[in-house]
Amino acid sequence: MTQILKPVRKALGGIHPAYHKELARDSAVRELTVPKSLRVSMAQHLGAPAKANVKKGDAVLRGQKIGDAAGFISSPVHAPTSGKVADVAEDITAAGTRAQAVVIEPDGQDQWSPSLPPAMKWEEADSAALITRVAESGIAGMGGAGFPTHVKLSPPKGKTIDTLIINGAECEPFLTADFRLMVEQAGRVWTGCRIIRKILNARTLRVAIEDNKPEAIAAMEKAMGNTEGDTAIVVLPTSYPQGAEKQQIFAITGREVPSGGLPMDVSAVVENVGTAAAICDAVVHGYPLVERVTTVTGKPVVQPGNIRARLGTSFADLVAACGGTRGVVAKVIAGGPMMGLAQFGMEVCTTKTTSGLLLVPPSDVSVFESSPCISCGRCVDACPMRLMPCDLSQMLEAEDYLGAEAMNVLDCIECGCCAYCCPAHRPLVQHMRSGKSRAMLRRKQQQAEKKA
Amino acid sequence: MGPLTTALVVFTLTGIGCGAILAIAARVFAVEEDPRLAEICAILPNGNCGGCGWAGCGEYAKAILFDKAELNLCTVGGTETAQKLAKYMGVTVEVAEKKAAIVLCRGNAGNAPRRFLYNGVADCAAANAVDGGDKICRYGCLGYGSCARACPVNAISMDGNLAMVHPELCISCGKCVKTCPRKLIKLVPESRHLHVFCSSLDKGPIVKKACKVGCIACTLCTKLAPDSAIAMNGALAVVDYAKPITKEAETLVQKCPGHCIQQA
Amino acid sequence: MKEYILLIVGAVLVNNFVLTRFLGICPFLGVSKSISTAGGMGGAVIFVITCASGVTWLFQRFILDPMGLGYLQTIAFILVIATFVQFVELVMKKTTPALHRGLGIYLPLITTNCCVLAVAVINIQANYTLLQSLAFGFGASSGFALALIIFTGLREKIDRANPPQSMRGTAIALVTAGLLSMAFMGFAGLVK
Amino acid sequence: MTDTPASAVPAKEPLVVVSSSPHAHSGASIRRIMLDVILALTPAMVAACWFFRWNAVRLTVACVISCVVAEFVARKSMKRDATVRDLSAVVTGILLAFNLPPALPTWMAVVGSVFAIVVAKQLFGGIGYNPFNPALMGRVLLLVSFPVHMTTWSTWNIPSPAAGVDAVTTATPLGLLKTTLDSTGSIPFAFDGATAWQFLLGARNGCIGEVSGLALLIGGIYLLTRRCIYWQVPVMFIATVGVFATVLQLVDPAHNVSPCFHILSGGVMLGAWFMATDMVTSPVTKSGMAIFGIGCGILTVLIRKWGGYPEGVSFAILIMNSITPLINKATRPRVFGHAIEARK
Repeated sequence: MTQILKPVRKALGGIHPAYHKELARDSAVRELTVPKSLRVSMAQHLGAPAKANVKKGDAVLRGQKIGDAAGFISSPVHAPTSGKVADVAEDITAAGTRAQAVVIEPDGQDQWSPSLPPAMKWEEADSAALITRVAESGIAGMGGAGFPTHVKLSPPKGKTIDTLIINGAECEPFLTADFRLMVEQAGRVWTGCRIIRKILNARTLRVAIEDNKPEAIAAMEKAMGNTEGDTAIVVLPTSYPQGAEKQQIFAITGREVPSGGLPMDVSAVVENVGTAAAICDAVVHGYPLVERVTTVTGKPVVQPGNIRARLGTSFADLVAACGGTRGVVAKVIAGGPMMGLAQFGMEVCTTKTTSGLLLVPPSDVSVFESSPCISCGRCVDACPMRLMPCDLSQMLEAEDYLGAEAMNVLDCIECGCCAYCCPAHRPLVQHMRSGKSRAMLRRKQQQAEKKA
Repeated sequence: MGPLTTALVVFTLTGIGCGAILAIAARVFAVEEDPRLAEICAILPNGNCGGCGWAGCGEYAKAILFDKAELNLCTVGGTETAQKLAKYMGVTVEVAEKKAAIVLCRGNAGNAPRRFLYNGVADCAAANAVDGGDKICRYGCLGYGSCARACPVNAISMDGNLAMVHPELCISCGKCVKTCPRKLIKLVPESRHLHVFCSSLDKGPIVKKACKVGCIACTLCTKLAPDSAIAMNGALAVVDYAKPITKEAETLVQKCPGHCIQQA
Repeated sequence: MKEYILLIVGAVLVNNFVLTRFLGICPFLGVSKSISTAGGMGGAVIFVITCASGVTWLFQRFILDPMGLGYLQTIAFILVIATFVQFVELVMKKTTPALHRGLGIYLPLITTNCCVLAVAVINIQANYTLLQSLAFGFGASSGFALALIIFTGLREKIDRANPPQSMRGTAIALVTAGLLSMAFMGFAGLVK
Repeated sequence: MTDTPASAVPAKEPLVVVSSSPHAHSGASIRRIMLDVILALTPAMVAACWFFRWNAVRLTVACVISCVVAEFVARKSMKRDATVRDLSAVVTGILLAFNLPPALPTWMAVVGSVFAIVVAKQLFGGIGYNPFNPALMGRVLLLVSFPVHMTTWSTWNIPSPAAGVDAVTTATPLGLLKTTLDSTGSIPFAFDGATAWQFLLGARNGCIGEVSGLALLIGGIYLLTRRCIYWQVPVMFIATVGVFATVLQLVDPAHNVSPCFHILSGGVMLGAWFMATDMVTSPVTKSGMAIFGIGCGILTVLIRKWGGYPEGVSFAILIMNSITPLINKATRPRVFGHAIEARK
């Protein structure tokens, strides 16, 4: 039987927000019919956006590559369905920036491209071939950050990975996409886990799930069956941000990722369950990443649920598939309420990182005015990075960017715990962001000066 | 000896003694100093008022010499000292025409509508980072006044969500230019009054939707202006301040269909 | 021994030079911008005052008193203290240039810091012995350093505060110093 | 609520709100915290009204009204937005009143309130910016300005060393202890279990809000359960007073009273639960809070035992307030992932 373990370290800081997972947790994943138009952004991941290799008028087939990776930290993009390219134009992204997007008018055939790579026998393939397949399939971290997966899976020489953590914590309130995936398709997730483990040659494999998801734990346990090697499910106590990479590694292995470092600096890699499932598809069936499970939820949504949507589906289409809305929508959030990005409307389209779409009614939107810090210390207590958000935000308010950098503003993971519990309603995370961007800018300038 | 003589003798001897101690100490503990330091100190008023921001004239002299501090910070000495310092440091005082900052946008609350309600830090850079800023126009002034706060002489006022520079107060330090996240502020010769008050690189139809005052790239002005003193930069007309525009100015203002060419 | 400890505690807490006698306010406000400079200044003041109280005591005892020149005490002490501070500055410049740079103008200002003269004069007035003078000088200057360091911490908080325009800067710093001295009144009577 | 067709969702609706993450909030607010503090002070207020009747009502009402009015006028005259609604002025008013002797003239209470709000708080920019606890500043101002009025108490039955013969005094237990120790060198009363019980309930002389330890304890526990305060400050404060007093009694039992007396008399309970825990003027880190509590405890007993004033809680807290920024600096937590070498 599969071992079930407890975390070795207690979480640092953290909060217990209202989860509201009941809205969508019992709704099985639904397939969304291909909408009338798809706008596939080339900036689906962190790093350099892909370069479109099709032009207006071209015919594309499902799974055909329409954007080439632009460099190592980048990922290709594939056509989510068959049809005609209606336009290649600049489009707004969920982050508010602009990037090239390929607009596809589906032909309704949804025909797979004949040039898909063949299925692989992963047990026999070597890791280089597997990594190439992952890279070619355009897989990027599906937890939210969207770091190209092949980069994570190819540690530089001299770094060995001994622990692979599959992240099914889904600590963001409201979101249930990963939960449904584990419950319904545990087998796919488990195959993906084993493929990643093979690539990394990791001795230890841990599947991390929060204890508020017993069904997912049971499903994964069943799928994993009689495991071999050092494999276990780790049941994390429910708290936010348990799903954050550094915090999860700390909870499960007791290792602290050094400041400014990557998980591989402590010989660990964390992959989201969605990513594992996508890797399974790519390797076992040869399907590139053209769709994902996303949660459409919030009180104004008539039938909140989890939807398997093609990349490029607009948010409006997602909401329509869930029965539309009732009442006024005062806030549209791509992602969860803690780290999601607020949108100005529903024109933005689904990408590989869209873990959810949350609509908020006016009664739950707090339009606040912040007051001065009353040094209550709640943010210091809640910060999982052990920063002092209260001091940092006051420094940044006074535009003391150097002082903030000296107090490690760059270590902030923007999880939002501080702002969540601040009784003065201070926009702490926003302060941190501006401090971080200033600090990054200054470092870049310094490096440029050094070179010159 | 009378008391007066005693006092005199004692104090003379003490004075000599103290002087001797210091003289010897100065020899023994001598530190080689940059001779220029003393010379810069000589130029400064030596009132040690601290008005420059350093603790005394000596510190300011050090800052000038080693940290490239600005030369015009001495409030007591004023311009005279600044000029002397410039001469000593071998910096040629620029005789270029005085420049003033100008905000090349007229998208105030009435002209440029918003696309969402922003709730957060009232700072332009921060607002710009939240879903790309709350104005429909992605090039226009956000109106959160970061430039006004950066201005050391309070020459920028916020007028209906739009920054306005008062050229008579501007000292053309360029701090606002660096602060503006949308790079709307330019330093232009003070004598020039005709500007294209738009910085949008978007095409005409998009600009029209975004703002009542905006360059729609009709290129009319480039034809009207003499010697291509206004040229197109993509979809935006830009004034070339090296070339004069005199009598055509009024026609330009009247003819501009986007109403963005105006006399300041 | 107990007598000396009481003397020092009294000078540090009960009759703190800055907070209850209001002496040495200039460096108190001037050097309270960063903890490291405040610490350096505190150290310098402790050193200067302790030594100066010894030197002036000796000067009074062996030169002024025998000569009957007690009435010239003030001038004589200023002369001695000035020489001493200049001497310390020269030594510091050579040996610890970083600290010298940090203290900047305030080191020469110790010369005119009324604390130094006050300690010297009080030593004579209270008929302290040489050892008592040294202890009192040490206590008084430690009190100055303590107040300076506490105030530097507060200063950081005040600098981020939001007083009305007319109260910014030194004005609010002085108000804070006043409140701090009210808090220190709690030590009154600690040493009888 | 009416259902709208999905197609009508985006454009026609009023503008949506866009802000930086997080989009969820715990619902905590300064007003809610202050409300909790006021609720927590209610038992003590009831006790005050029971013991001091009209005087307690008079002082509390005078202080609260003058604090609120002072806050309102100060904000108005500085042309800043009104902050009366956050209730912090009300809390300051109640706490100041609780720190006054019952017979204090009303006008003095008003002077203290105005000083607390205007000088100790609004001059620094209002709530969040004040380095010292305003209520305590108000009390200390009154104490140094009107020492006679501030030390005039009502009458109280002294538990006599010779059982059964009670005497009546107009001093507080601490004041009586100090004066008797100074003049005769002996402890004026026996402090046994019954007296301790009497002290806990509040049948003794003192400021109107500080007499009933039990009522204050109930309020403090309420604040703890509401997570308005952390346990470090009050527990460490009271524990330090207890330990210090125990040590003193062990060393010299003839001139020192039991630690129980020190904890239950004077303003220790009020100070530890309500004044030292003032968020603005106490440290933000937990270790800092513990240091703060220990410092308050040590200074309190130090001043009580050797100082000129019989009671040292106010001064102790104010002195610790002044070094709060330094404590914050010294107890800054080690940031996650720092001081660890990257594995090569």
